[in-house]
Order: sequence, then structure tokens, then C-alpha cells
Amino acid sequence: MFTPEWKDFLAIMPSLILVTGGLIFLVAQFFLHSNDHRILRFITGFLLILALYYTVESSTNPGHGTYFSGQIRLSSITMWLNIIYIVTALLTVIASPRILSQHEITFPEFYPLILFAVTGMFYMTTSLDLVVIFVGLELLSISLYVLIGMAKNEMSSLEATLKYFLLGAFSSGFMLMGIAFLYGGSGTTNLEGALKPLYDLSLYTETSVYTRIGFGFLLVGIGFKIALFPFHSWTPDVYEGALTTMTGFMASGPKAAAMGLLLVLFTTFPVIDTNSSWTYLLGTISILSMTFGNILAIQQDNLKRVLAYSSISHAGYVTAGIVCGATNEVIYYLLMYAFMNIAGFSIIAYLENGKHIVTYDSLKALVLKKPYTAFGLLVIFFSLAGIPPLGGFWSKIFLFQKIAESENPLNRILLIAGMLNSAIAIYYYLRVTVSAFMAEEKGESTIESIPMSYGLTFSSTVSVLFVLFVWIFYQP
Amino acid sequence: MNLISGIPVPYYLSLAGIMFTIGMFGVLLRRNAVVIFMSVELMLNAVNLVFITFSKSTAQVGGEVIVFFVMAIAAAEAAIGLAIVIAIHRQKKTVHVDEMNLLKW
Amino acid sequence: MLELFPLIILLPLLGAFINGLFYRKMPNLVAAWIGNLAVAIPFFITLGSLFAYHPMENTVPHLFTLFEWIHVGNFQVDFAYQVDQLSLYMTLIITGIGSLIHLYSVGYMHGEEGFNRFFVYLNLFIFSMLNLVLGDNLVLMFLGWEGVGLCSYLLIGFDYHKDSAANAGMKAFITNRIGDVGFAVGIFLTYWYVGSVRYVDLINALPYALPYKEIINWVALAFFIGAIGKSAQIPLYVWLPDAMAGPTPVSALIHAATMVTAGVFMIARLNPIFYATTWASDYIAITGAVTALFAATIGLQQTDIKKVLAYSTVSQLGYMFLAMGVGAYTAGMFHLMTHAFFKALMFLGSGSVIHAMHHEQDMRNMGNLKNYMKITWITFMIGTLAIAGIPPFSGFFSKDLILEKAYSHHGIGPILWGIGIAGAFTTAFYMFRLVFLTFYGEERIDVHVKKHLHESPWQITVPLVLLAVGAAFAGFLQVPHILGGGVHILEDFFKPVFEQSLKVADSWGITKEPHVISESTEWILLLISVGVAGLGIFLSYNIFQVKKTVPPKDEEFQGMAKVLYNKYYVDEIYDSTIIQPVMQISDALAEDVDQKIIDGSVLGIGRFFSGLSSYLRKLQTGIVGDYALYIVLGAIVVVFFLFYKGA
Amino acid sequence: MDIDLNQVSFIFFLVFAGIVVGASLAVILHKNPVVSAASLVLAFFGLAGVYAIMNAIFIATMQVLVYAGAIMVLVIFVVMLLSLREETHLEIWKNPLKQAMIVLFVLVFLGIIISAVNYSSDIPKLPPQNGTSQPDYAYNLGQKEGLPLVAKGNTATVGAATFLEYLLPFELVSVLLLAAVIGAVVIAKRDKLRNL
Amino acid sequence: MPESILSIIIFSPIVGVIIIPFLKEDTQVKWISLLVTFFTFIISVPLLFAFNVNSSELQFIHRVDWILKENLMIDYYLGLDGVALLLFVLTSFLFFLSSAASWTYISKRIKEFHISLLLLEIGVLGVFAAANLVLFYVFWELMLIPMALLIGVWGGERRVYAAVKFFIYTMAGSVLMLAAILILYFKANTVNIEQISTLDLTMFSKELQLFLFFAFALSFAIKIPVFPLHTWLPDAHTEAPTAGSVILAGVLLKMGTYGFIRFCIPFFPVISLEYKEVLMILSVIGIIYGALVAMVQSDAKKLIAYSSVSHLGFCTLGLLTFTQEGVMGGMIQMINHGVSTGMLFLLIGMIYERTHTRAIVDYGGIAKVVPTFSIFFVIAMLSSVGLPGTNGFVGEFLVLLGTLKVNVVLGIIAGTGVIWAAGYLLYLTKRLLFGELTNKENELLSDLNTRESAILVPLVVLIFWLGIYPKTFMKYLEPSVRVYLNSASLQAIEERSGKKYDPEGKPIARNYTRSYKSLGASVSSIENRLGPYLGQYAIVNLKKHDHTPQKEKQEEREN
Repeated sequence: MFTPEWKDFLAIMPSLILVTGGLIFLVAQFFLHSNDHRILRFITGFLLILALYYTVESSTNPGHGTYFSGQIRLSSITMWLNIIYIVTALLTVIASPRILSQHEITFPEFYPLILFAVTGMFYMTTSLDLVVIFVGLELLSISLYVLIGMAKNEMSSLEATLKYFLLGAFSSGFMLMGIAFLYGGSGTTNLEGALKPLYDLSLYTETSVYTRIGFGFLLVGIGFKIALFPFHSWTPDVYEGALTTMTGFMASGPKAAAMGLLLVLFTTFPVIDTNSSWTYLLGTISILSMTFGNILAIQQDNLKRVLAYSSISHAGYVTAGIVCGATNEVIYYLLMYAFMNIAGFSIIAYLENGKHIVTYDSLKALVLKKPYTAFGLLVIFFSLAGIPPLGGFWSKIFLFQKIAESENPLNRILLIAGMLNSAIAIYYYLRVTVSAFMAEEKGESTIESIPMSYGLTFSSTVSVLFVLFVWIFYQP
Repeated sequence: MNLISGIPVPYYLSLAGIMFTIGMFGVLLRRNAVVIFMSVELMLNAVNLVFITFSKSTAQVGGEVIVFFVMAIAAAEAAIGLAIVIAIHRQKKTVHVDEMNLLKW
Repeated sequence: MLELFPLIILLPLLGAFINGLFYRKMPNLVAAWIGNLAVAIPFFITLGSLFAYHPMENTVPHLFTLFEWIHVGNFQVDFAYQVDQLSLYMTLIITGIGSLIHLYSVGYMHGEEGFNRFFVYLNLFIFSMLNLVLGDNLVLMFLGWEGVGLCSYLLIGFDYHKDSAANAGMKAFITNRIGDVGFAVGIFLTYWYVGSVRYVDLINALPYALPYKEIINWVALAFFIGAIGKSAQIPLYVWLPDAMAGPTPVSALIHAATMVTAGVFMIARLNPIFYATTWASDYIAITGAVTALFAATIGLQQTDIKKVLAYSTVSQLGYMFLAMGVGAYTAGMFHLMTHAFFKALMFLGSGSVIHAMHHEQDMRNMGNLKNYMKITWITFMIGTLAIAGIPPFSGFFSKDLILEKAYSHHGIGPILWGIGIAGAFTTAFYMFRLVFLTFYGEERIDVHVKKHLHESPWQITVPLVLLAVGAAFAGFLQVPHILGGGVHILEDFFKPVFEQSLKVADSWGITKEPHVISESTEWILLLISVGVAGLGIFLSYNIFQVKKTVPPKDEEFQGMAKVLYNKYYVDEIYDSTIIQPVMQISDALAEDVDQKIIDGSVLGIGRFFSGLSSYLRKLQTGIVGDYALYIVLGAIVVVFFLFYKGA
Repeated sequence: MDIDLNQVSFIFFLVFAGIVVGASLAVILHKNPVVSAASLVLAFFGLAGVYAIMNAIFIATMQVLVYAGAIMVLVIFVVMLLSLREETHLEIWKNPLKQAMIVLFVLVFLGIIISAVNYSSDIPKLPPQNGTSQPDYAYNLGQKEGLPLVAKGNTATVGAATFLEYLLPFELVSVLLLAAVIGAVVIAKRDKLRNL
Repeated sequence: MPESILSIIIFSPIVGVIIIPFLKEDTQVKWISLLVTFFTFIISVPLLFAFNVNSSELQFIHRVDWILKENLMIDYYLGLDGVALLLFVLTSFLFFLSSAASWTYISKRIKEFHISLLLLEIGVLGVFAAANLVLFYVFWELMLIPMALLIGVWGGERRVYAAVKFFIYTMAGSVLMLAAILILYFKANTVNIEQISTLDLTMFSKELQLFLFFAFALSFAIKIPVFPLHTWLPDAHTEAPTAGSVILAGVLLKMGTYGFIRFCIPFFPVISLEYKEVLMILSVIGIIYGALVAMVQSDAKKLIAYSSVSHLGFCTLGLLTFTQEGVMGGMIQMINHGVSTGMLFLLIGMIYERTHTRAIVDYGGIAKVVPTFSIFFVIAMLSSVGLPGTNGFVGEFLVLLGTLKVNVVLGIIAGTGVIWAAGYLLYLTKRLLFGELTNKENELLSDLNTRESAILVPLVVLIFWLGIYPKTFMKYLEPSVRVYLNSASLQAIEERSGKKYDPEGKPIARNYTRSYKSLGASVSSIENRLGPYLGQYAIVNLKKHDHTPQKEKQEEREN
């Protein structure tokens, strides 16, 4: 007989704040009739910061542990993940208005939806109960469907959201199937209990069949969210179709959430025995993902798609890290990666100026007209390529040092594969620099004069600075 | 041998499996967004069946609760999905997914 | 006097340095003075120190070190010098003839542009040459060795705006380089076997080298390759005739008197090694003899006065190597000196002619010059008689000594002697052909030149006279005892240098001591050599003085003459067998291997990936059904794997 | 003679299963979306029947109400509203390779699922947590004046579990529905400034 | 001398980077950059005097604890040994020159140019001073971006291609190196170069050692570049601006050889001794191949680029002989090549400024018009040919000396490289300077002005200084040579093999590998050091001369 107490509520305080905030919004927006959303933006920002505060707070009060009869677990991992979600959301909110106005998106529901999305992510990784996780994931997805399809006068946006919706529903069907079988295999939806049969062969000797295929289906669902090969195929289309800042949000927040989910999954196992079959499975998948992503990015011209493919390959790296039992390193990587994405997409949003697609050609000789933008691009793309001394390099080196720690062949293979992939990747990351710095004739983004946007400038600057300097002070 | 009201569990599961597969087949097969969505609904129902089965076979009430949630979620998805379909149809006068490939490669 | 010795080395360098630094502004006269003094002063110092050293009794070399150069582990090389009979002897020749030629050049180069530059190079040459002969270790000799190579490169290409000159310089340098590699390898081997590159250590180490008797031959061979390059022996002689593109004083100093004899000197200097060789020395002797004859035959048909002299130089050097090969080091050094005198003399003479004829070098346009330039004519005659080996001129004594030693050499001795005699005959013939065509016969000079045809200025004639004196009487330093008692000044002079290695070699049973030959045989040999010389002179007198034959136009040469005129087509052969193939190989490497294969394969990887990319991206059709298909595929794999593979 | 209830229920099960499968096939194979929708409703009814056999009364009702009622009506509305034409399979079936792949994958998948579920039918005997054993379980609400307070009957049990054990997800689902509503409005709403 | 002197020197260019963006006029930019580079050079010179040539350990150490986690300890750790010191100073010197040389050469985007130049300087200086692997890697990559920009922005026609090629090549190598560094770190639990050099080798399986060695070797070999990984070099050299080429030839290539000296050999002596033949053969191929290909180039810069391939072949060859002479030669050759080839590139750049063509056929007979230029060119050419008295001789001679010791055949083949070198360089000089003045446009060429001559004179001085009194520089290299040789000696391998007792059961004293310092002990004869690894083509000394008097003297001087 369970009745929630105050500390339980403290544990989920951030999400409570966000949700209630969202609700209040929906009521409030009826009373203010101006199309000027500055107030809303401030409130949103305020709510997010409040949530951030409580996220940090919750690590001491009520402190790490499980709540809601084991449905919620707070740990340093979850705390950091939540911080990532909230910060990305914050930056996105700050960056978005320009885009919104460019696409004549006037309705204020945008903000509560972001808040709901954050809530969803919160529960995806903070919860220990498969049901809660699933519901959180659905909450996230539904908010994302809407956020992607916001620009409903543009076919590309709608198409993106339709694809994402159909495939998302499809994959969540698989995931649900997985949960069902896990439930059947163990009779509980609690993560630890449900996964027990996988490693604890003393009980449930043969019926672990259910758990195994259940686990398989679950991986399919998660893999779809993370966009691992071969569940990646939606990524480029959706990233391209969505509003650019939204893309930035998707590429950093929800991706981090999905990764976090996988991470949580793997940390639930008492000991990562790297010889268990699914580690090999995931290892293979991760190698395939990095290779596939990198190779497909080579031929791309559209920067958004390039970043989409690169995100696939980065997903590969992170998965490799998770497989090898890295936790803090993964978090660090996700943090850095989130900032890189936010910055990258903000700059692209700034350059595309609501109209045209940003390609390598349109960037030509950018440094002449917009030196700081060009420099930002340089930093971000080199950081993505993992070139010292930028943040991307450090996150990568920490991740790979974790992989390199162990003797076993899988890790060695993963390490080498990762390294070679970074080498391949450099080619297309380099093309930005080449066209932005070394080209003679000017591309269109260079020629046209783009009004400066404080939101975009702020978010991109913050992120670039983060990528440039934070590694000096903070390592996992 | 584990029975639910006299019928072995694998029967139910097999039924669910067949249903799930049919739904999947539909998704692969059809071009009409609405029909694809219906196929997804089929898959979800299959999952529901699995939940009920296990809930009964393990004498856990949880399964049924989850099914309840799933239904709600399905409804929510229906709402969103159909909204999207309507919006697209408004723009493009078609709901055939293979006619929507601005975004590719 | 010996303590002044460093000056001998430093002064020429100083001269070169000063002239070089201010070669733009410096007035010619000053430059000339500096240049001349930088060589003249060392000459007198050398003379002084010759007596201070007491060469006849002193057996220990006088060593002194300026500063250290390269020290790595055991490998120690300093700027250290060794004064002994050998080096003093060479220094005298270099500085003596050098200063004469400097003086000569003042007149010869008068009014030429780059006058100062010329003296810079000359002084630099003297400096390098002195390093070559005075250094107390092989590496320092190598420094001089390549230094003189450089100077000859610069001086041959003195008129760099002439393509021919530039090419000749390049040819000389590269050909020498081939030899230098041999020399370097020799040095390396010596170092690794002996553990030092100083001559003194070399001599001390010799007794322990017995187990390496076979290897010593190879070491000697390596050094000899160096000598071949520098001293223009078969097969690397080709650069020397072309080197005549340089100004005549250069030809006299570098390509007759001093530099080209470096190889001979080197063998003398490394006598411990060469004396201990078994078969290598024979190889050297044969090379020398063959070169002597071969070059002489080419000389028969040349029409360019300097070319004739060049080939005669090659052949005379051949004689020296013959001597060195049969172990008659004294004879070789002797001939080196006499040759230095008369060949320098003849070059300068020809230079004087050319100067007077306004750079006309073709003998077909000369003749009967004796009426115009007396001094040149007389001195040149002396030189010619000397080289032809007519007693009592110097050439006779040295050449005769060599031939005698060759004859009395074990084994192949007589054959060598035969070749030598043939060479002697040819030499006499073509040298007098030169004289008759140039100074006798009817005039074939064109009128413009004739107008102001006159004897050269004193700066030119004085050196001629002095050299003529040398060419005439230098022979009396070493007179065979069958002629009036016999004088062995040189033999005694060089004794301390050679005796030790002689001892060691004898102790191994490798003796180069010629078997004793009876006086009668000696007389016969002597008479034969003089006889063939006389015969040669007589023949050429007949043909060119009596019959007044004149060599035909270039294209009219017939049969054997044509072959000789074209120098046996050796240059052409080299070009087609070595240079062209190398160039083709390089082209192939640059075009095919480097660009296509290596670079291509690297770029191929890139192309492969981008090709793969443009192929794989077709998977992203943008159609939901397909994407769903991929997901299903993945699901199948995952589930199947987990289902059958188990946990 | 008495009838073996199990056999009866088994027959019923077969019947309903047949309905479900047939209807589902009709859904995905029939060209006309309206027919598909209709047959989907039929499939749902069949499923409800199966639930009933498993005497999950509450869910069976829900199935009929929510699915067959609400959702499907919505769908049919949309189909009608958009007056969707019949759909041709041509584009997809043009490519024989893809055709083969789809069929293959589907069969393989089916095979795996079926074999997996039949691999072992031995369900873990768990200590029934706070439910009693079959056929009908109850939910133990705790103590009240010393005697246990138990929710009996399928519906009551499910309800109790929903609001006590699964409180958090339940609330979350409500938020989710809210978000869905907003989203639906936002996306489907006709844009004023544009269509004036 | 303050403890942080190295950091001060390395990061002093930052000043320029900060100031330049705020400057208005280009002249100011040039001056600032010139001053900054000059300052860097000046304050790096005192190191030469402060350096203790008798100690083989790292000096001027600056160490700050930085990243300290339970499983990752990376400290900020700088230090120089002899060879690093020379390269360090050479770097600052060449950067000063190239900044001056870019005075008029660079016409567009001058600010950016000088900024990247200064950044590049930081990177390169850091590489030579880094004393732990991670720091080394960071600087190594840091130098990459500015260099690519230098090539790609201010280069010739195909500059982008060249830049990308350069970048990809280097990265492809260095990612593997990164992997190796990580593995090494987690086996050895340190990234400190000194510690790894004296580490117990048993913790690495043979295969792992092989992999690590070649992972390092590959990235260095690409940098050097060793045949057949050289194809990026001609393009990069040809397209880069003068400053770029000078720095590329002068110091960047040396980073590869430096890596061999510092990492590959001391870390994995066994592998390097076993596979030295392979690398030697590659080097010899490189020598000959580079020379032959250079001979037929029609582009002056490309020709010199290929000559670099040939010269660097000498460096690696010397290093891999493991004889005192050869290694010293290899090291000194690194400096030489920096000076001579750097000078050649400067000269080509200067003439290119006037004629805007690199095609050799457009020249010919210009010696008459530009005598000063010709003199400088001939001097540089001769030093590159390796004429005794110039720096080139010392290096090549020692290298060949060493090579002949360990492998007669290779020694002789490599020796012929000297001929080819003379071939292509004289051929170039002839086509460039001598002969008739073919191209009429060249009649109006202006000779070098004072600034340009001022840039060249110091190099000429260096050429002869190195050639005539190399002791000045060799005395810095000697400790490095000793460390290098000892770390690759049988004794060191024995001591690092983890065995406590030798076959006789006597405990193995750690004479060499007690610490990095003890690696600098005096070197025994090569036969003792290499033993079985000494190939079958090696020469054995006369028995008596194993201990010549010079040798004892040598040892006194060392201690």
C-alpha cells in the first residue's frame, strides 16, 4: 500500500514545475492578446532555470535513491542528463524567436510544448519503471511531432513530421512489444526486475526467452530514438525538414535522452560483462552506425543533412562507449555534443535566414563578410571532427580512453574503428573550412546581409565559448 | 502447461504475433498515411493482447493497467496523427506517403 | 719557418674572402695584387719550411692542428695538417706553379668582365688544393678533394652565360662526384676497419691488417675510383676535355698541373693501403697504361689546340697511374712534377697563342706563328721536347723511369711496358703535329687577326720562361745510374714516406720490389724509348712539315680518323647508355609511379568512399515504407540474434 | 452430459481469433480506406471477444468503447472528410526486389515470433504480489479497523492498481493527452492570416 | 631563468594574436608580427647557454598538475632535451625569418595570415617542448589547422586540393597515434615520456608492441615523409606561400623524425631493432627515388620538395643505423635540412615575387641580372648538395658512415644518392641561373633588396658555421644521442624485460633504465649494444681498435 510522500514529490520537482508551468501557460495565453511573446519567453526561461535549480537541488535533497516505490531513481547520471535537457531547452527557447517569426508561427503553445518535451525526457531517463519510461517517451515524441510540424504552411516541415510520426509510432509499437515480453518474462515492469532474467540465469532458466526477445524489441525502439543504423533512416529527412533550431533541440536533447535511456539500461546490469552477446550486438551496431553515418555524410551538400548524418555516427561513438561501460565519459560527451549541435544549428539558422538551404557553396568565402560566424563554424566543425584542443576532442578522448582501458578484443576493435571513422569524418568536416575560408568567389550566404539576431547570436556564442574553453576547467 | 481459461498461453501469444506481423506488413505495404496508421493501431492491439495474456498468466494486475494506458496513448497518437494528415492533405491534396519525398538522400 | 705553416693555408682563403666580399667595388689591380700575394707568400714560406724541415733526414711528419671539426664517438676529424716530404713536395708545386699562373692570369684576363671573380675562384682553389695535400686525415683530404672539384666547376663555368661552359662545369662536377662516392666509401671502410682516419693511425694499424688482406684490395679499389674521377682515367676521363671550356690559365693550373694529379698524390699518400694490395694494384697499372695509349690516340686527330693538350694530359696521367700501379711511387711523383712543369708551360703557351689570336683555338687557322711570337714558340718547343721524352729534358727522365719500373714489374710488366712505349710513340707524334701545325708551315690566319698579331705582355711571357726552365732541368733530380753515376735525390727524399709500408708488405710477402734487371736491358729499354720518340717526331715532321698536310674540315674526316676525331664516340655512348636511360627512368617514376600509382592509390581510397557514399545514399529514398523496411530488417536481426544466441 | 467449458471457450477463441486475423488482413489488403477502417473496427471487436474469454472484462469494455468507439470513429471521420480515393499498390509492387524483400522479411519475422512464443510456455511461478491467484484476482488495499480491505473483481482491481501503484504514469498520461490535444489543435487549426 | 620560461616562450605569440585583430593598417600588423616572432626568438636563445650539455635529462622543466582523475592523470609538463632544444630554437628563428619574408609576398588578408602564422608557431614550439604524450598530441594537432589555412588560403592555384590533402594525410596518421597513446596510457598508466622510456616492457604483448610501434611510426612517417607516404609533400610545398614552405620544410617535417627519436625508438626498442631494416630500406628508396623524381620536375618548388624527400631519407637512415655517427648525423641533418632547404624556398619565393612563375623554363641565365640572388642560391644549393665545409656535408657524411657500418650494401646504394643530389641540384641551378638569358621579361628583374639579403645572411652564416665548426651544435645533441642509443641497446631491453636475474642468477642492475637520466650513460660499442640485431652485412672492427686512445678520451669528455 503505497502513498507518495513529500520527498517523492521533491524528487520529481523539476518535472512538476515544468508541467504546472505549461498548464498555467495554456490558460494564461488566452489573456494576453499581443503577438509579442517576450513575456512568455521570459516566463519559460524562468521556469526552466527554476527546474534547473531543483534538478541540482534534488541531488542533495532528497538525495540520490529511488522514490515512488522504485519508479523514480535519482543519481548523478540522471541529474546530469536532466541538466543537459534543460539547458538545451533553454538555449533553444532563446534561439527560436527569429525562426518562429520568419515562419509566421504566432501561436504561443510552442513554449508549453517544449516544457512537456523536457518533462518527457526527464521521465525517460529518471524513471526505473518501463511503463513510466514508455509514457515519458511518448510524451516527448508527441511534443516533438508537433514542434517539428509547427511550420504547417511548409510542406517540408509537414512531411518531416509525418515521417517522424509514422515511423515513431511504428517503432514505439516495437518498443511496447518489447516491454510486454519483458513483463511476461519477469512479471514486473520494474527495470531491474524485468532485466534480471538476462543475466541472472539461476531463476527463470528457459523462460528468459521472453525476456530476451523483449530486450531485443526494446533495443529496436531505443535504437530508433537514438538513430542507430539501421533504425537511423528518418534522421536526415526529419532534421532537414524541421525548423533549424528545433533540429538543434532534437539533435541534442532527445538524442541525449535516448542515449541516457540506453545508458540507464546498461547501468542496471549489476556488472557489465563485456562478453554477453548483446554487447557484441550493440558493438557491431555502433560500428555500423559510425561508418554508415560518416560515409553518407561525405556526399552531402546541405549542412543540416551533414549534421544529421554526423549525428548518426556520433550516436555510434556514444553507443560504443556505453557498450564498454563508460558512464561519466558518455555524459560528458553528450553535454559537449549538445552544445556543439545547438551552436552549429543556430549558426545555420542564422545563415539560412528563413529562406534558402545552407550548402557548402553558399558558405564560400564567408570569412570575408562574416568573420565571426565563419570562425564559429570552424570551431564547431573541428570540434565535431575531434581536433584538439576543442571540446569535441576532449569528450572523444575521454570516451575512447574508457574504451581503450580494457583488454578484450571488442574494445580494441571499437577503438580502432572509431579512430578510422574519425579520420574519414574529417574530410567532410573540413569542407566547411575549405569553402568558408579558402574559396575565392562568394557564396550567397556571404553576399546577402543578414540582420543580426540576438537570440541566435547569444545561444551560438555561449555554445562556442563552451566548446572552446570549458574542457580546461571541467572534465568527467 | 499453463492455461488461461483452458487455452494454452502460446495460442494467445501466437495470435498476437500474427496480428503484430499483419500490422507490420500493412505499414510496409500501404501508401495511404491513414491506413498505415491503422496498421500501427493493429500492432498496438497485438501488444495489448500480449499484456493481457501475461497479466493473466502471472496473476499480475499490472498488465491490464498498462493496456489501459496504451489505449490512452493510442488515442493521443490518433489525434496528432490525424491532425497531421489533415494538415498535409490541406497542403497537398494527398495522403500518399510515397508522393511526399521532398526530403531524401 | 714551420710555425708559419698555417699561413700557407689561411692566406689563400683570406685572399678569396676579401676579394669575394668586395668583388663588386674592388678595382682590378688591387684584386690582382691580393690574389697574387695570397699565393706567392705561401710559396716562399713553403720554400723556407722545406729547408727548416730537413727532409732528407727527418722521418717524423710535422703535425699541427688548427681547430677541431667533427667529433662523434670514436670518429674524430680536425682541421689538422701533416707536413712531411710528400705534402711539402706537392705544396711547392701547387704554390710555385700556382703563383706563376696567377701572375699569368693578370695579363690573360686583362679587361675581361669578372676579373675579380676569377681571382676569388683561383685563391679558393689554391686553398682547397692545399687542404687536399696537407690534411693529416682522409676527411680533410676529402674536403680539399671536393673543394677543388667545386672550384673547377666554378672556373669551367666561368663564362656561365655560355651554355657549353655551364654544361661542361656540370659534367665535370657530377663525373667527379661519382668518383667521390668511391673515395667516401673508401674512407668509411678505412674508418670502420682501422678506427681512425688519420694517416699516422693508418700506418700504425697496418701491421694488424693481415687478416684483411682480401678486403684491403676492395678498400684500395674504392679509393682508386675516387682517383679515376679526379684524375680523368678511363672510364671517367670524359669531363677533362670539355673542361677546356674554361679560361686557359684554369686549364693550366687545375686541369694540367695540380688538381688532376690529386689522384696520384692520394695513392702516394695512402701507400700503406695500396702497397698492401695484391691484385688491385695491377688493375690500377693496367688502367693507367690503357688510358695512356687510348687518350694519346684520340690526341692524334684533334684540331683544337687545347683539346690536344687535354688528351695529352689524360695520357700523361695514365703514365703516372701506371707507375703507381707497379709500386714505383717515386717515379710517379717524379713524373707528376715534370708533367706539371711542361704541361703547364704548354697550356700557358697555347693560352698566349689563343690570346694573341683573339680566342681562335682551331689549329687549322694557325701556322707559322714562330715569326710573330718568339718567346712563346721557344718555350713551347722546350715543353714539347720534354713531353716527347727527348733527353735531356725533364720528361725523358721521368717517363723513362716509369717505363723501366713497369718493365721490371712482376707478371704483366712487359705488356705494360709495351703499351707504354706505344703511348710514348703516339705522344711524340701528335705533340709535334701540334707544333708544326701551329708554329710552322704556311699561315692560315685570317687577315683581321693578323693585323694585330704580336707577342704577349710580360705577365704572360715571364711565367712561360720560368716554367720552361723547370721543364728543361727538373729531370736532373733523378738520373738513372747508367747515365753518369746516377742521382737519387727524389728517392732519398721520399724514402721516409714509403719505407714503412714497404716493410710491412714485404713481411706479408706482398712485394712490389721490381726484379733487378741487368744494365744492358736497361740500356735497351732506354734506347727504345728514345728511339720511338724520335720516330714519332720524324713521322710527324714528314707529314706536316714536308707534305704540309692540314687536317680536313670536320665533316671530311674519313675512316679511322673520323672515329678518332670523334673520340671513339665515347660521349655519345655514355649519353645513350647512361644519361638517357636515367632520365627516362626518372620520367617514368615521376609520371607513372609517383602520380599514377602511389598518389592514385591514395586518392583511390577517397574516391572509393565518396563513390560508396553516393551509392549508399540511394537507400535514403525518402519513402516511409522503405524506412520501415530497414527498421524491420534491424528488428529481425536483433531479435533473432538475441533469441538464438541467448544472453 | 455436461459440456467442458474449456472446450467451449476454446471454440470461441478460435472463432474470435479467426475474425481478428481475417479482419486485420482485410484492413491492410483492401484498397479502399473506408473498408479498411470498417474491418479494423471488426478486428477490434474480435479482440474484445478474446479479452472476454480471458475474462479481462474491464479491458474488453474499454476495447469496445475507446477503440472501436472513439478512435475508429475519429479515423472514419477523417477518411470521409478527406474523401480519400482508392489506392493502387502499383508503385510499391513495381519493384520485384522490394516486393520479395517485404514478403521475405514479414515471413521471417512471423516465424521468429511464433517460434519464440512456442519455445517455452512455462511462465514463471511468481509469488502473487498483492493479487490472488486465478481466475479472478483482488487488490489488497491495506488494513482498515484491523480487517483487510480488499478490492475484489476485475474492474475494481484494475482501478485500484491504476490509482495507487501506477499513479505516476497515470498522471503522466494525462499530461500526454493534454499535449496531444494542444498539438492536434495547433497543427490542424486553419491558419487565420493565411486563409483570409 | 624562471621555471615557466618554456611556457612563456611558447605562448608569447599569443600576444600578437590578441593585438593584431585590433590594428588598422597592414604595416602595423607586419611590424607586430615581426616583433613578436623576434621577441620569441630572442628569449629562446638564452636557453642555449643555460642548457647543461652534460645532463641527458629534460631541462627547463615546467610542470603543472592539470587533469587529475582517479583513472586519468595528465599534467601540463614541458621540458627540453638537446635535440628538442635545437629544433625549438631553430623553429623560433625560422618563424622570425618567414614573418619577415612574408612582408611583401602576402598581399591579401594580411591580418589573418599573421594570426595563423603565430598560432602555428605556438603549435610547433609546443610539439618540441611537450614532455607528455597527450600534450604532445594536442600541440601536434593544434599546428595542423593554421598550417592547412596557410596553404589553403594564401597558396597557389591548386591550394585547396593541397591543403585538404595535407590535412587528411596528417589526420589519418595521427588518429592511429591517438589510439596508440590511449592504449599505451592504460597499460603503462602514465603519459610521461620519461617514465615510458624506462618502462617494463613485459606488460605489452609482442603483438601489442608491434601495433603501438607502427601506429606511432605511421603518423611520424607520414610527417617526415617516408616513401611511399610522401605524395602530400610536393603538393603542399608547391602550393604553400613562401613562409609556409619554409616552415613546412624547416620544422614541420622534423616533427616526424623528432617523433622517431623521442617516442618510437625509446618506447619500443625491441620492435624498432627488429624492423629497422625495413625502415632503412624505405629510407634508402626514398633517397634515390626522391632524387630521381626531382631531376625531371619542371616546377622549381616541386623539385625542392622532392629533394626534401631525399634529404629526410638521410635523416631516418642515419637514425636507424643505431651507430653513434649515424644517429648524430641524422640529428644534425635535421637541422641542416631546415637551414638549407628553408633558404632555398626563401630564394625561390623571392624570385617568384618578381616573376610570378615557378616553371623553370621561364628562367635561365638570370645570373647576369640578379648576381646577389645567384650567389645566395649557389651557396644554398651547394650546402644542399652536401659540399664539405657546408652543413650538408657533416650530416650526410656521418649518416653514410654509420650506414656503411651496419649495412654495407645499403650504405653504398645510399652513397650514390649524393651523385643524384648533385645531378638534380646542379641541373636546376644551370637551368635557373646559367646559360643564355632566354626569357626577355627577366632582363628587367631587380636584384635582392636589403631586407631580403638581411633575411638570407644569417642562414648563410649558419650554413658555414654548421659546416666548419659543428661542435657548437653537436654538443647539445650528444646527450640525446646517448639516450637514444642506450634506450635501444640490448642492455636496456634486458633491464626492461622485467627479469630480476640474468642467466647466471646475478641480479640485473638497472644501469641504463633506472631513470631517464641514467639512459644518458656513456655508450658502449655498437657490437655490445646491438649484438644479434647487427645485420649480416655489418662490418666488424679490427680487434685491436675496439679501444683506440680516442675512445677513452671520448668517455672522459662525456662524464
